[in-house]
Amino acid sequence: MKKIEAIIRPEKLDGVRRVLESAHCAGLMISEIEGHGKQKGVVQQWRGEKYKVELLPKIKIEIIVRDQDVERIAEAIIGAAKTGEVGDGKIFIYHVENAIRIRTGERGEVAL
Amino acid sequence: MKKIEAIIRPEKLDGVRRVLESAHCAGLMISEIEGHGKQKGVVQQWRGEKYKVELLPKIKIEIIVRDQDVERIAEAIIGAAKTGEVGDGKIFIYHVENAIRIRTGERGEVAL
Amino acid sequence: MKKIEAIIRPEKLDGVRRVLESAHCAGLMISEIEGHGKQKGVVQQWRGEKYKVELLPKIKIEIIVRDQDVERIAEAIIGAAKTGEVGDGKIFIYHVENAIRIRTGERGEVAL
Amino acid sequence: MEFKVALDTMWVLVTAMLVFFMNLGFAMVEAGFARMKNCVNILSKNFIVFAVSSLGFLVLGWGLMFGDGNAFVGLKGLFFAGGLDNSPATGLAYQGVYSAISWTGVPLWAKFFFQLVFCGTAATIVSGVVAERIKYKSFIFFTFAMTMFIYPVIGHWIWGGGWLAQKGMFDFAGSTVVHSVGGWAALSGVLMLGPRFGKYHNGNINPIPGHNLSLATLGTFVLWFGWFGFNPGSTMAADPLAISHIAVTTNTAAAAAVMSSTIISWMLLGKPDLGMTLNGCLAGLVAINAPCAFVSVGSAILIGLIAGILVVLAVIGFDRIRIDDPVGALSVHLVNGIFGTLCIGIFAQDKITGVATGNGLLFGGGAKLLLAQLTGVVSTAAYTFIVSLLTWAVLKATLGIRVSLQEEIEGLDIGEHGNSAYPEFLGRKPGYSFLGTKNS
Amino acid sequence: MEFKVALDTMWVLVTAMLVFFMNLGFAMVEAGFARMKNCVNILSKNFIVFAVSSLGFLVLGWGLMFGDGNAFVGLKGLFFAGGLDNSPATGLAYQGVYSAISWTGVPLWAKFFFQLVFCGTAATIVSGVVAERIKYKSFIFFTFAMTMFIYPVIGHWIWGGGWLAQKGMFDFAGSTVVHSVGGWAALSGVLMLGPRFGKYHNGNINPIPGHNLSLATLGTFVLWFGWFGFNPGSTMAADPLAISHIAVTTNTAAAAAVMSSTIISWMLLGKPDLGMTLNGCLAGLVAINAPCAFVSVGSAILIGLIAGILVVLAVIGFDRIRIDDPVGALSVHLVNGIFGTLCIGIFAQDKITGVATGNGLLFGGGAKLLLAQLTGVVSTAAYTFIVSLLTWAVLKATLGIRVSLQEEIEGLDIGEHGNSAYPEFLGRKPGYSFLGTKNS
Amino acid sequence: MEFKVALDTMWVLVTAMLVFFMNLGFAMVEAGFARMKNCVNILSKNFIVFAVSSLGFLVLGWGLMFGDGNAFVGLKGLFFAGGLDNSPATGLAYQGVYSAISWTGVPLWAKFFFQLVFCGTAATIVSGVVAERIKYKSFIFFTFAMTMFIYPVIGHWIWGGGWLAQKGMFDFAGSTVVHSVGGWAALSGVLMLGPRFGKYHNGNINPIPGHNLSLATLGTFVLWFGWFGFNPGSTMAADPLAISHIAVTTNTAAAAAVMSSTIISWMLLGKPDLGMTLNGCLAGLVAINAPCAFVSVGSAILIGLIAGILVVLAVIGFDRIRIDDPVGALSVHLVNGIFGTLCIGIFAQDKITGVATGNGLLFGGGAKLLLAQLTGVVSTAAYTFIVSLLTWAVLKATLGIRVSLQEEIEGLDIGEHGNSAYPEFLGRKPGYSFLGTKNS
Ligand SMILES: Nc1ncnc2c1ncn2[C@@H]1O[C@H](COP(=O)(O)OP(=O)(O)O)[C@@H](O)[C@H]1O
Ligand SMILES: Nc1ncnc2c1ncn2[C@@H]1O[C@H](COP(=O)(O)OP(=O)(O)O)[C@@H](O)[C@H]1O
Ligand SMILES: Nc1ncnc2c1ncn2[C@@H]1O[C@H](COP(=O)(O)OP(=O)(O)O)[C@@H](O)[C@H]1O
Repeated sequence: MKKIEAIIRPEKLDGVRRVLESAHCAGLMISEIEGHGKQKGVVQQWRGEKYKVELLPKIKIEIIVRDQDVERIAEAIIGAAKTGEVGDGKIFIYHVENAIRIRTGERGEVAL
Repeated sequence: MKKIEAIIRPEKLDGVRRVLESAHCAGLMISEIEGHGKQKGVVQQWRGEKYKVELLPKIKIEIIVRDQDVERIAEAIIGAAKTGEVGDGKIFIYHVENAIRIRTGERGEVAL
Repeated sequence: MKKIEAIIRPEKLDGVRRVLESAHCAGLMISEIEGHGKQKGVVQQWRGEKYKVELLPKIKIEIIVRDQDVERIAEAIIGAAKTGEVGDGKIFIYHVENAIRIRTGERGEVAL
Repeated sequence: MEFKVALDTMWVLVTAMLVFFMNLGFAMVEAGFARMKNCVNILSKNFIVFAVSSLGFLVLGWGLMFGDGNAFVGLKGLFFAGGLDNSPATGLAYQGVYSAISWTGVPLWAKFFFQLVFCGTAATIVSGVVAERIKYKSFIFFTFAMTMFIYPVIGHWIWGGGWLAQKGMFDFAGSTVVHSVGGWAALSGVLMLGPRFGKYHNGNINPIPGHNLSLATLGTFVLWFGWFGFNPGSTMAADPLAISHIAVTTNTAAAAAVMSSTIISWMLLGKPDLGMTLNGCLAGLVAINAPCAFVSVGSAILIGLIAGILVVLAVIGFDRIRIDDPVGALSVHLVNGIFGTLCIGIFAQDKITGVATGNGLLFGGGAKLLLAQLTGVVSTAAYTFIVSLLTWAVLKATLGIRVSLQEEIEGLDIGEHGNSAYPEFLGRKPGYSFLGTKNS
Repeated sequence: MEFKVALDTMWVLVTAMLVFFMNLGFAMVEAGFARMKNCVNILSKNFIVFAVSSLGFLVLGWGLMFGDGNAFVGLKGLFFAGGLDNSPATGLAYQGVYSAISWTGVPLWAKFFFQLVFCGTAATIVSGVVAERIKYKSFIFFTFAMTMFIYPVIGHWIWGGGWLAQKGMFDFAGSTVVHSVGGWAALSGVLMLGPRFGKYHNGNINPIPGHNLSLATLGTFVLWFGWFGFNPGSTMAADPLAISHIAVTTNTAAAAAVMSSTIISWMLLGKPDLGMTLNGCLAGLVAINAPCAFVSVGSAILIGLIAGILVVLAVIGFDRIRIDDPVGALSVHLVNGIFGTLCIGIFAQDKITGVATGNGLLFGGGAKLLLAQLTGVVSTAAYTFIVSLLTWAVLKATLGIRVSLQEEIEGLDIGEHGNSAYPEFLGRKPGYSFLGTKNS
Repeated sequence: MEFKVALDTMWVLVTAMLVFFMNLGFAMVEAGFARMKNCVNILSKNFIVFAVSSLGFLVLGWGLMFGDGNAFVGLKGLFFAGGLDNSPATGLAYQGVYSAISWTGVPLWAKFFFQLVFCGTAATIVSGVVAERIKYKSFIFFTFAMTMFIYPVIGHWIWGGGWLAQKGMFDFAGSTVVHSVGGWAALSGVLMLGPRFGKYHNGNINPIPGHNLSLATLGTFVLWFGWFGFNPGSTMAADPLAISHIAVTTNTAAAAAVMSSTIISWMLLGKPDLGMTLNGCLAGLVAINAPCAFVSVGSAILIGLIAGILVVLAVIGFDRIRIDDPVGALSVHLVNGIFGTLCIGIFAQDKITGVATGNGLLFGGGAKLLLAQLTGVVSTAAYTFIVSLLTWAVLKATLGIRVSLQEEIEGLDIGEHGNSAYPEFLGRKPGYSFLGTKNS
C-alpha cells in the first residue's frame, strides 16, 4: 500500500474530489495547511503598514491506495489540479506498512 | 520505530486518549481533518436550499512508537474507538527512519 | 528523498522559517496541531471551575528534501527551535518514494 | 395636561424600546456562554421568544394581568387587550376594565407595549437555563404558556391590584414579577431536563466554556443599557426627580456589583474571571430592580456589593448541587430577584421618590415591610414553580422536551435547524471542545 | 406651543437616531449572511453608505425632494438645504420654500436629519443585494446617484407634495418611498451584475451559507429596535395616541411574520431555518411600514402573517429564476415593500389614528384607495428601475461594476481593501467553503 | 416650568443613556483592533472601566469638578455628590454648592448621571492605547485616579467655573475635557509602558492586525450613535433649535471625515483601508465635539474633512516615532481633540445656536478666541500629562504596570484572567499571528 499526499490549490479541491470519485477512490483525508514554495505571497495592509503573508493556504489530500493504483490516481489528481501557474502544488508518495479498519479489525488492503 | 496514524470519530478522542495514557504512550499529535469514506454526509440547509456536507470531521492521531509497541497500541486504539457503525475510521502504519528530540539532540528510540 | 517532520513551539515558527530560508529549503508545509508529551498543560477557568487544557498548540512543519540535505536541515531546525525547556518538540524522518510537481509533471528530486 | 400625556407617552415608549432591546442582550449573552454547535439554536430561541410573547401577551396575558377581576386573576377584557378603556384618562376620570393600571396617564397601547416588553423579559430568562438540550418546539410551547398564564397571574397579584399588592408588597420594576418568575420557571425546567451530557461525570464537574466572550460582553452592555429603560421607565411617567434618582441607583448598584463580583472571583478563583464580572453586573441590576425607587444611592451601593458576591457563590453553588445552568441565569435572576425583593424590606426609605412604602428594617420601619416582601417571594415561588413544572410535565409527556443524546452531542444547530452558525470557521469539532480537558 | 415644539423635536431626533442605528443592523445582517472572504468589503460598503448619503442628501437630495416645485421635482432651495425657511412655524405661519413638510412643527435641521436617515436606509438596501461582487468604487458612485436624484424624486412624488400625494396615495413610513425604491435600485443592479461565481452551476443552485449567524441575528434585533424609530417617528410629532398605536402595530406585524416565516420554512424545508426567521421579521416590518398608522392591531397580525409567508416563497423563488440576492433583501424590501403599500388599500380604516385615508377594500372603502396605491407602486417601479438601470449602465461603461473573477474567488477583502476581517481565525479557505458541498 | 423640567430631564437622561452606550462601542472597537489572545483582557478592561468610573466619580470626582471652590478645584460638597443643592432650581433661585452647573434646570442626579458618562468616556479612552501589555490591576487603579482627580480638575477649569472658563475658553461637548484629557493620560501611559513586543523590530514596523473587523465596525457604529447623545445632549436642555443644529453638524462632520479618511488612505496606501475609515469617522466626531454648537453645517463639513486627513497621517506618524497605539486612539482622541478645540477659534459664529462665543478667525473675530482655546489646550496638556505620568510612575514602582514578556507572548487572556475568548475556534496560535508576516 502507498500513501499519496497531494498539495493542491484550495479552489481545485472540488474538481480533484470529482475525479477521485470517478476513479473509485475509496476514502481520503483532507486538511488545511499553509505552504510556502515558489509562489509569491499576498500583500495585505493594516493601518498604514503593508505586510506580506508569505504562507499561502493549500489543501493537503491524503489517500491510501493499493500499489497498483498509485499511478492512475496520481495522474487523475494532476489532471484536475493543474493550472500551469506557479503554485499548483506537489504530490508525494510514501510506503504504508499496514492498514486496519477500526470497525471490523480487518487488516491489509481489504481495510482500504 | 513506526508511526501509527489513527483516523477516529471526534467524540472518541477523549476515550482514546485515556487508553493511550494507560498504555504509557509517551506523546502524540492531534489534528483535525475532514474525511470521506463509506460514511454518508450531513445535510444542512441555507435559505431554502439543502446541501450535503460530504466531508465529515475526523480526528487524526499520530503516535511514533517503538516497533514492539505497535500492536499493543493499535489494539488499544481499536478498543476505544470502535462503535461498529460505518465511519469508525482507520489505522495506518508507517516506517519511521529516525527521531530527534529537539531539546537534547538525542536520536533514535530514546527520543520518543 | 526524505520527509523531515518537525514539531515545534508556535512562537518558534518565525525563527525556524528564517533559518530554513538561509538553508535554501525550497518549500514547506505548515499545519497547526495539538500535541501532548512531557510538557504540562495550561490551566484555565470557566465560571468557577478550573480545567487543564492538556493538549498544547504546536506547529508541524513538513519538508521534503534530498537525502543528502536531511542532516543539514534538521540541524538548522534544531538550532532555531531549541529553548532547552520541556516542550521543544521532535523531529521525525521518513522515507519518500517519489515526488511529482503538478504544474510540470516532473518527477523525483527535480520536483522538490 | 395634554403635554403631560404626550411627555409621559414618549417616556413610556422610549423606555419600552430600550427594554425591547434587552432581547438582543439576552441573545448575545446566552449565545456567547454556550457552545458553537448550539449557537443557531440559542439565537433562534432568543429571537422567537419575543415574537411568541408579543402574541401570547396580546391574546390573553394582558387581560389576565390587568383586567378587572378578583384578587387572583383578571376577568374582564381578557382577549386582545380589547376591553373598554378610555386611557389616557386617569383616576376618577378613568372608565374601563383595566383600572389597576389606570394610574398612568398614557394611551392603552403605550401601557400594553410597556408591559409586553416586561413579559418578554421574563420569558427570555428561561431560554438560557434550558439551553443546549431543549427541543425548539417545546420551548416555543412553554413560552406561550409562560406569557399567557404563568407570568400574567403573578403580575396580577402584584401589579394588577391582586392580593399581594393589597398586602402591601412592593416590586417597583420587577425583581419578583419578572426575574423571579423567569427564574422559577427556568428552575422547574432544568429539573425536568437534567444536566447537559458530560457536564457532571464520575463525580467531576466539567466546565463547558462558552464559545464567544466578545458576544457575551456585548450582550451584557446591551442589557445594562436596556436596564435604563427597565427601571426608570417603570415610573410610566416622566417624573423628573424619580427618574433621575432611579437612573443613578440603578447604575450605582450595577457598578458596585461589577466590582464585588470581580474581587470575590479574584479571591476565590485566583484570577478575575470575565464571566463572573458579567454575571455580577446583571446580578446588581436585578437586585436593584425592585428597590430602585425606594432606596438611597448609598443603599444602592450596598445592595450592589452584596448582589455581586451572591451571584458568584450561587454560580459555584448550583454546580455543586448538580443543577446545570449554562449561562448562570438562575444565579442572576432567581437568587438576586429574591434578594432584591427583600431589599425593599431592608433598605426602603419612605417616600424617597414619592411612593409611600414605609421604612425598611434598617431605617426604623421594623419587619412589617420585610414580611410583606417575604410573602410575595414565597407565594410567587409556589405558584410559578408548580404551574411551570406541570407545564413542563405535560410537554414532556406529549412532544418530549429533550433532544436525543446523539443530537445533543452533534449539536442542536444541525439537529434542530439544519444550520451552522459559523460554517466557514474551523472549530474544535463537536463533542471535542470539552472532552480534551480534564479537571486539574 | 413652545413646549410642543420642544417635545416634537425631541421625538423626531430620538426616533431619527434610532433609524440611524439601523445602519448597524443592515451592516451586521449583510455581513453575517455573506462569506468571510468578503466581510471587510461588506462592512466597508455599509459603513460608507451613510456617509455618502449624508453628503448627497445635503448637497442636493433634500432640495429635490422637499423644495417647492412642480408635481415631479422640487425646484427651490435645492442645494445644502439652504432655502428660505422659518420652521418650526407651521401651516399658514410657515414661510419658506419647503412647504410640503411644513406640517410638522420642528426646526429645519430636525426635519432634515429625520429625512436623511430615511434616505440612508433606502441607499443601504442596495448594498446587500449586490454584495460579494461589486466594485467598491462603483457602489460609492451609485450611492451618490441614489441619494441625490433617484430616491429624492420618488420622495417628492409621495412625501414632497408631488403627483402621487395629490392622487391620494399614502405611504406612512416608507414601504414604497424607502423600501421599494431601495429594492428596485438593487434589482436593476443585480441584473446588470449577474449572479456570484459558482452560485448557479450546471443547472444546480448552490447554497452559499453566510459566515456568521450571530452577527445576522444581532443585526436583525437592531433593525427591529430601529423600526420603533422608523414607524412611530414618522408622525414627526409626539402625538400620544398615534405613536402608541403605531408602536404596537409595528411590533405585532413583526411578531406575526416571525411566526409565519418560521412555520412555513419548517413545513417547506423540514426544519426551521434561522435565516428565514430573520428575513421573516424584516418582511413583517417592511410590510407594516406603509400601513402602520392606518390599520388596526388585528389587521397588523394578518399583514405580518402574510409578509412572513411571502418572504420565504420569494427567497426560494428568486433563486429559481436565477436572481442571486445573497441576503434576501429583494424578498424583504422589494416584495414586501410593494405588499405593504397595497395593504393600505386593503386594510385601511379611516382616521384610525387621525389621518383621513378613507377605508380600504376590506372595510367597505372599495377599490379606490387600492388603485391609488397601485399607481404608486407601478410608477415608482418604472422610474426607479429605469433610472437605476441607466446609472448602473453608465458605471459599467466607465469604471466597471464587477470585480475580476480572480478577485471574486479570492475574496473582495484582499482585492478591494487589502484587509482581512478575521486574520487570526483559521477558516475553510476561500473558494472551498461551498465547493466541498453538493446538492442532495 | 414644571413641563420644562420634565422635558429637559428626559432629554438629559436619554442622551446620557446613549453616551453610556458608547462604552459598548469602545469595547468592540478596541477588542476588534487587538489580537485574539488579548481579547478577554480588553473586554474586561472596557467593562470594568465604567464601574470604576461610576464609583470614583461619585465618591470624589463630581465634587472636585462642580463643587464651589476656587479657580482650580471644587472644595464644597466633595464626597458622594452630597452637598446642599435645590436643583432643578436654576439661576438666582438656585441654592447649593454646585452653582457652576446650576444653569440647567434638571434634578441633581440627572446632572450627575450625565456628567458621569462623560467622565467614563475619558477613562475608557486610555484603555485602548495601553492595550495588550498593561496589568489589569494597575489599569483599575489608574482609572480610579483618572476619575477621582485627573479628569475632574480639568473639568473644573473648563466646565466647573474654573479659570479657563473665566478666560473665555469654550468646549461645548468635550473635545478637550473628555478627549484630550483621555488622550494625554493615555500618551503618558504608553510612554511609560513602551511598545508591544515585536511591534518594532530591527528598524521595521510590524503591523499587528486586529482580530475582528466585524466587531470594530459594530463598535464604531455604536459610537457614532452614542455621539448623538454626546453632542446634542450637552445642551442639557431640550432646546429645539440647538439640538437639531447640533445633530446635523455632528453627523455631517462624521460623514465628511469618513470620506476624507477613506480617500486619503486610498491615495496613500493604494487601497481603502477599513481601519482607517473607522478611525476617520471617530476623528470627525471628536473634532466636532467642541465646536458642534458654535459652527455652521458648512464649517462642519470642512472640520470633518480635515479631521479625517489628520487621523490617517497621525496613525502613520505615531508609528514612525515608535509610539505604539494598538487602536489609534491617540490619533483620534488626542490629535483631533486638540484640533476640534482650536476649531472653535477658527470657525465659531457668534450665537449660531444662542451661545455668545464671539466669532472665530475666519468669521472676523480675530485671534482672541483662538488664543483662549490655545491656552486651554496647552494648560490641559500640562496638567493631565504630568499628573498622569506621576500616577503611572507610582503604579510602576508599586504594582508594576506591564505584564511579563512571557505572559505578553502567550496572551493576557490566560495570564491575567485564565479565560480565552473563543475557546472553540481554531486560531493561528499565540505568537504566530504576526510572526508569519514580514514587511514587504
Ligand atoms: N520540498 C517541499 N516540501 C514540502 N512541501 C513543498 C515542497 N515544495 C513545495 N511544497 C508545497 O507545495 C506548494 C506549491 O509549491 P510552489 O513551489 O509554490 O509551486 P509549484 O509546485 O507550482 O512550483 C507549496 O505551497 C508547499 O506547500
Ligand atoms: N483509503 C483511505 N485513505 C485515506 N483515508 C481514508 C481511507 N479510507 C478511509 N479513510 C478515512 O477514514 C474515515 C472513516 O472511513 P469510513 O469508510 O467512513 O468508515 P469505516 O472505516 O468504518 O468503513 C474516513 O472519513 C476517511 O477520513
Ligand atoms: N512519541 C511521540 N509521537 C508523536 N508526537 C510526539 C511524541 N513525543 C512528543 N511528541 C510531540 O512533541 C511535542 C513536544 O514533546 P514534549 O515531550 O512535551 O517535549 P520534549 O520533546 O522537550 O520532551 C508534543 O507536544 C507532541 O506533539
